[in-house]
Amino acid sequence: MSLKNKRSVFRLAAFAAVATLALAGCTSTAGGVAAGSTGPIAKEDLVLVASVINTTNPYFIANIEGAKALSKKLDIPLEIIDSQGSSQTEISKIQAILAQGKKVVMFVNTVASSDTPTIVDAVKRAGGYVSIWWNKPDNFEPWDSGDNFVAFQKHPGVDSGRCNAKAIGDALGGKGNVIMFPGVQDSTTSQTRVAGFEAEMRENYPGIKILENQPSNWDPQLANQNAKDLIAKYGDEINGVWSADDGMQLGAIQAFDDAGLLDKVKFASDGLYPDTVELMKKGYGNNAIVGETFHRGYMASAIGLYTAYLAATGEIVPSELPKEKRTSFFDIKCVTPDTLDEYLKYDTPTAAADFVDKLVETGPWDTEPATLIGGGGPEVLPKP
Amino acid sequence: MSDVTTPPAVLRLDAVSKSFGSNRAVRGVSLSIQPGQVIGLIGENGAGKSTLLKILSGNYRHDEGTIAVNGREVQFRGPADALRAGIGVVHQEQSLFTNLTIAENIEVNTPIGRGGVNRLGLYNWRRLYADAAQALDLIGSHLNPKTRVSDLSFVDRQMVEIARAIRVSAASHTTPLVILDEPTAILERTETAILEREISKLRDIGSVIFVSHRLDEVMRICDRVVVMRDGELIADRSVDDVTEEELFRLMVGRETHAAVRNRRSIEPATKPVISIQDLTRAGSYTDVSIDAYPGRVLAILGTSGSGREAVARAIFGAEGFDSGSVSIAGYSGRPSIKKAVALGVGYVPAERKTEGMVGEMPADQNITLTHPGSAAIGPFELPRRRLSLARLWFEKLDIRPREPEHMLQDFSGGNQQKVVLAKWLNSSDLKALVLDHPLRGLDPGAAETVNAQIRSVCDDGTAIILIPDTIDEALDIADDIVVMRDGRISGVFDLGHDNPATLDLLERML
Amino acid sequence: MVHNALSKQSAVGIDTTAIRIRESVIERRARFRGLAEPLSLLMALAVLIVVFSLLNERFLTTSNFQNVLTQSAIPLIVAVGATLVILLGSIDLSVEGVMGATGMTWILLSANSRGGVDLGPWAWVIALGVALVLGVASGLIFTALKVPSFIVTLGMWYVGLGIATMLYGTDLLPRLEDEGLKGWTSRISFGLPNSFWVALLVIGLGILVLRSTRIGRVTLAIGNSETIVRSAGLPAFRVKVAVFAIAALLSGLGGILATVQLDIGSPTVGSGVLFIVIPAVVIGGTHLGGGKGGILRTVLGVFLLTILNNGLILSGVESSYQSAVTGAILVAAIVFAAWSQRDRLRVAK
Amino acid sequence: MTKIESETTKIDRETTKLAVPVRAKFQSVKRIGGWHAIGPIVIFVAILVVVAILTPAFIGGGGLAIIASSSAPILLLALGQAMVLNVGSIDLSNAAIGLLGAILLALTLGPVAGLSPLIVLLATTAFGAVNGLIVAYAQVPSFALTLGTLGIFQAVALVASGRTTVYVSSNGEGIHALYESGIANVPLTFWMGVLVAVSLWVLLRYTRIGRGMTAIGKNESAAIFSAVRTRSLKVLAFALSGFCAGLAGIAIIAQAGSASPTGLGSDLLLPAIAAALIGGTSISGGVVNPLTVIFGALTVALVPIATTAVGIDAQAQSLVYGAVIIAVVALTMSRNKASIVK
Repeated sequence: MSLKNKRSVFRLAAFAAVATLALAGCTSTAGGVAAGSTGPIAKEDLVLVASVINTTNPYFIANIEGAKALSKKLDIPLEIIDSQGSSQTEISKIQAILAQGKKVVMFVNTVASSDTPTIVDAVKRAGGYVSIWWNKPDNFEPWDSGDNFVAFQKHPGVDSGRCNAKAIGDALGGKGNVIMFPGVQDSTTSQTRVAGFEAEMRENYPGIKILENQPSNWDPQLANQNAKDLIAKYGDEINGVWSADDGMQLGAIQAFDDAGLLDKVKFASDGLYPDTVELMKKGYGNNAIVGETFHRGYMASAIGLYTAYLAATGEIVPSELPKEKRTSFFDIKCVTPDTLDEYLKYDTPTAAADFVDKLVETGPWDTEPATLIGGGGPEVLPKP
Repeated sequence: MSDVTTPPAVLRLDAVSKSFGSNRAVRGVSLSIQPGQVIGLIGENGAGKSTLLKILSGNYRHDEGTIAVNGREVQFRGPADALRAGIGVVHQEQSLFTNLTIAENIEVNTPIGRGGVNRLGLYNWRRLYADAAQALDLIGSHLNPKTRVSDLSFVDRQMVEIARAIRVSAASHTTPLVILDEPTAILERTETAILEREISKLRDIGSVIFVSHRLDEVMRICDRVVVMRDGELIADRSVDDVTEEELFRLMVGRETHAAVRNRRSIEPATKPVISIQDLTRAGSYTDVSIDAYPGRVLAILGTSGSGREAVARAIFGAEGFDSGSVSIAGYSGRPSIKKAVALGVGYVPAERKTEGMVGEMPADQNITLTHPGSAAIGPFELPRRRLSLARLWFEKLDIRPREPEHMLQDFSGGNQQKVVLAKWLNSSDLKALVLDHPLRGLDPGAAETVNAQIRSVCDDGTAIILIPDTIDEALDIADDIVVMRDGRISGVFDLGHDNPATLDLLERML
Repeated sequence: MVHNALSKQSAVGIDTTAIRIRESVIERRARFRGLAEPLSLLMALAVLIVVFSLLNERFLTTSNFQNVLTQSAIPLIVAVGATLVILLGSIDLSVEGVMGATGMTWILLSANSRGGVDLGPWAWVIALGVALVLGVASGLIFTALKVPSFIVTLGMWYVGLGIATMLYGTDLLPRLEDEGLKGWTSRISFGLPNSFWVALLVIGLGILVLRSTRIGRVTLAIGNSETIVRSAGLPAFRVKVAVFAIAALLSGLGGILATVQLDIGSPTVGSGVLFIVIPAVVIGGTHLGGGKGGILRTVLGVFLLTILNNGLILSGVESSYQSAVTGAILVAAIVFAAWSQRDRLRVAK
Repeated sequence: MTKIESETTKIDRETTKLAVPVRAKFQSVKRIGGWHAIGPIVIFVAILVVVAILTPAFIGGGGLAIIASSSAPILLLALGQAMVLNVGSIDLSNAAIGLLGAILLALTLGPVAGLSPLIVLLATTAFGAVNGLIVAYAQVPSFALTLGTLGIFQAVALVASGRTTVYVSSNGEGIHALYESGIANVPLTFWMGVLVAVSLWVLLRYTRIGRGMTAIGKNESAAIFSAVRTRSLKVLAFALSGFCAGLAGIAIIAQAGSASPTGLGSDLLLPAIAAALIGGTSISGGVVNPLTVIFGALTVALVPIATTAVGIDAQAQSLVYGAVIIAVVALTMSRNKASIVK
């Protein structure tokens, strides 16, 4: 076979493959404007989908737990999507599930705010129903996108930050120096928590000085290193440490523990991970952890999925709901070492199933401890 | 050398054969080498020499026949086996690790447990250096074993290679057989002379197989000469019973050309194409002035320290200089390769494989790489026309096989060099061609055809600046000879009028 | 006859003293040339230290010194392996994956908050065994299947992360229970943090391997020319696999230490290490093409980057700019190193 | 030309027996070349067939269009990367440049509307060219250099975005249409990549520029001595990488309507390199086919989707992804026994 023939064979093959690819694209375009789908769907046709950022963070593990519990309760199959921290992976995996023609009831913990429009669009086109948690663009509201984008839900970050600030402020008696470990800088979740923390300190604890903040990308290892550097920089000037989530706090605590400063420093953070519960129960480091905000991943996923499920089965019509039930803020609880015991019941092996039982009884907006407390628009940040 | 006592042969081959598919590269070669003998192995490229050497060095396994070393039959499973048997090969392409010291290069092949490696598997550096120094001493070299090879000149690197080959055999307590695969191909005359002296010392320690294209060297150095052709060993002669001409005939299977110079001398044109004035580069050459005229071959002779290669590169714009000027066709601005090529200069570098050609590119694309000629319209190439253009060049320069669409690296050395020439000849306006060792590594047959091409290019009115391998090469083809010594011009000859003797030229080189 | 004349010439003997003198000059020059790069690195380090200590007096304190050493320990350990791989002319991108898999294996087999088995020292053996398997796999695929190391180790990165993720499952965060090990890495013994002592040991062994063992010397030889290594009958295959195995073992050790340091198991325990280690090796002056460089230079590179990071935080540079400063220093370092060697014929890839 | 025809030279015949082994060698080279060209396509189709058998609904439901649309930014980055790999260098900063481009586009689309994509492409091309200029004129290894500029571009993106997600405030419709509308159900962003691939293919195969680039990748010294403008061409290769990165940025904005330093497109560096290599690009330079890179990108996009579609456990997907990447490159790359792989 001459070289020339070889080449033309290859060219032909390449062309044919591209052409096949082009023609094989079927009815639902990946790009075209979606019609959207309304009208109830029979329960048997549904599939639950929970999309999480990774499968190793305790919060996301709880997300999966809640989805499983609801799947069992409603007797609807469940698929889990692991975004592996990547927007692209998240979107394409969601699309892959949608492409199989199933009617989805979906809960998505978005990797980045900007993923929301794309995901909503894809779900809409496939006639599914989706609730988005935590991250979405401020100007992209469910009521502008039709019924398939059932709801955007979150726990308010400002409240979380304020709650932590109060805990540290009180523990320090209104005086002292604090360092902060925000998450990824461009995350709205981190930004709102930071804003709440700073506002509370500014407004109610003028004696407390924020020395510095070192964004630590939700990474315990990075928080650990940054904490070490800040200890070197400020030494025993540091009285309080705030982290935007418990993962980073675990890294920070370890750094202070290593430096032998744990007894003198107070910590507060968001999430009340099971490990944090243990540390608080033990009173680790002279009761180092003085405040936590409580919420559980299984509640988030169950609420999100159940809201979407109700819309899919026609039990609620999203467009008829008030705005705060479309963009919704759910309560978080402030936990101190004194009130910790009240929350232990939410970590028992049957806690997720118990919550789902109650959820199905009382509906998505009224289930303790995560009740609807506001919403109807973007979270308002305190004025600096 | 008489075989009165008949000690066991260092190496004995019996009907050794090796085939690649249907191609029988080595056919029934039988050969015996006695201790203290220096055997010359000659043959054209493709005659089977390299295959035979690779069998001896353990890189290939032979299909038939037996190999016996020091009377014991051996089967080499890899290069390490051959080394252990005392066969050390000094490769054509240098095979030293330039980032390591001399000592390590010498000791690198010694079996673990000896050669300065202690029981923990750790190197004993002091012993390593001492052993290496001893090996160097055996061949009369006084290099510091701690020196890195990258800092050595070529001839010293050859020394290190020879020392390594000897060291290996010494470590395995065998009589060493050192195979020198064209060690002089890239050496200058002086260096060759040093090397020759060292080789003769090797007689006292072991035996040598000396592979070379230079028949005069073979005659000088060796006791016996064996000739290979078409994979067969066709002659085994004592140097006393054979002449250079006879060897050449045996090798190529035809008569040699008369060594008589048969050039018509063209009178220099009024204007030189290339004129360099008082060119100086610190540490390399000083006040060099040379004029090259169209239709004439100007050869620059010199040893490796003469700076002639650097001058050639300066003309092509590949190296800078400190003062003086290079004027090409009247232009003498800032020199660069781009400018030189635009002005009609071509350059055939000495390192063909690494600098002269893109081996993994088809030959036709190599030919049109610099001057696409009719194979391109503006920036666009026309593959079909490129191919037909290349075919014309293949025809004209007799490049084989006539398949320019194939990778250049798959052609033989001579054919590659012709493709490199064609690359420059494809210019519509080639004014001068700088040839840096154009015949290096070519067998006599290939060298002759390349030489013929150079002559014909010159006759077309191109100025040629030639850095030849040998004085003979210069005398054979040049119209003008410039001799350089230690960076300065030490002699200028116009062969139309002068008739310098070889010794005359040599004196000015050294 | 030409050759008669020549043989007379050579019979007389050619004076080689000129060559010998040239050699000795070259030799002397070469001896000092080797020092130029480390010297400039040391100077850069000195400048950084002076500048940072002027910006913040806390920079030059014992506690910060120990802090920097603790933080440099894990990158140092991993960088020793990375240097060996780069000296081969290859690259190992899998460090973070191997760290994750090894760290996770180790903590799940040690006393941890999830309960389960506590194998004590065997946890170390098995965890490092996992690293070894990953390294040997990389090495074998690279060497036997001739897949470029870049892609093999890129894939192995994901494989390691995958193993860690699967081991982790959906259970609780595994937390170290052994009180003796908790905080062990940053505890001070004889004035230096424990993890740094481990790093010193690894560096010492690394230098010994590179300088005085067959693996080390053949590694350098392969980096110089693999063709010659093969034709010389040296064990290129085994050495390449061994180097990848050593690199993975060291990454694994780094993973375990990082897990001890953090006190909790996480598949991403190694995150960010690769982007300290590779720049550190390069800044140290080890050539990415292989054959040239060394472990001590890499150590300087790691120190440079760790001190830089620490100093930037201490002098209050906003964290957004930190990656830019690190990047700019890397660019400056390589441009500085390459500037004097510029030549119109030089090839840099 | 006239020279060739004008004269005949008598040349001694060189031995013709050489032709035999040479010819044998040619044959094997040809075979490898064939698989080299077809391999990436075969692998992609093979994985697709497996997925189709296991989950027919996925392919029927427009799965291919999804793969194509999610491969678009990877494809664009991979094409740029392939051009740089072709000259024997590597560009670790191109994904960061792409993301910076997306952020710049999101910032400027409101104020300057239609001019914005032009400005962004100009800027990203310039960023790439700066990489190229330093590589070519300071003669530093591109791996190290672009590792450094990667950090710089990341920081610039973080600062330019104000450390937050930047949304396109207005005039985003035109860009969004690239994702919204498509040919054969596949968004224009992918076809943009195909168009670029074809253009680069033409550049490499039919122009002197492309020939020169390939010569640099195969033997830079020889290219220098053949008066190939090695420096300019290297700068051009890096500039093309920047340009492609800019297009990838546009594709990101088209899909998401916004950009952020850690959002969509922030983790495309390694997938894009993998795509280029799976597409048959040699990491040591001189071997590239932009058309097969299309299939490299499709494969890289397909693997995570396929693992989800066929229902592999979420926690095992990373492992499968890694193993498949290695296996695919091992299957597609051309190699011969004597070659040295780094």
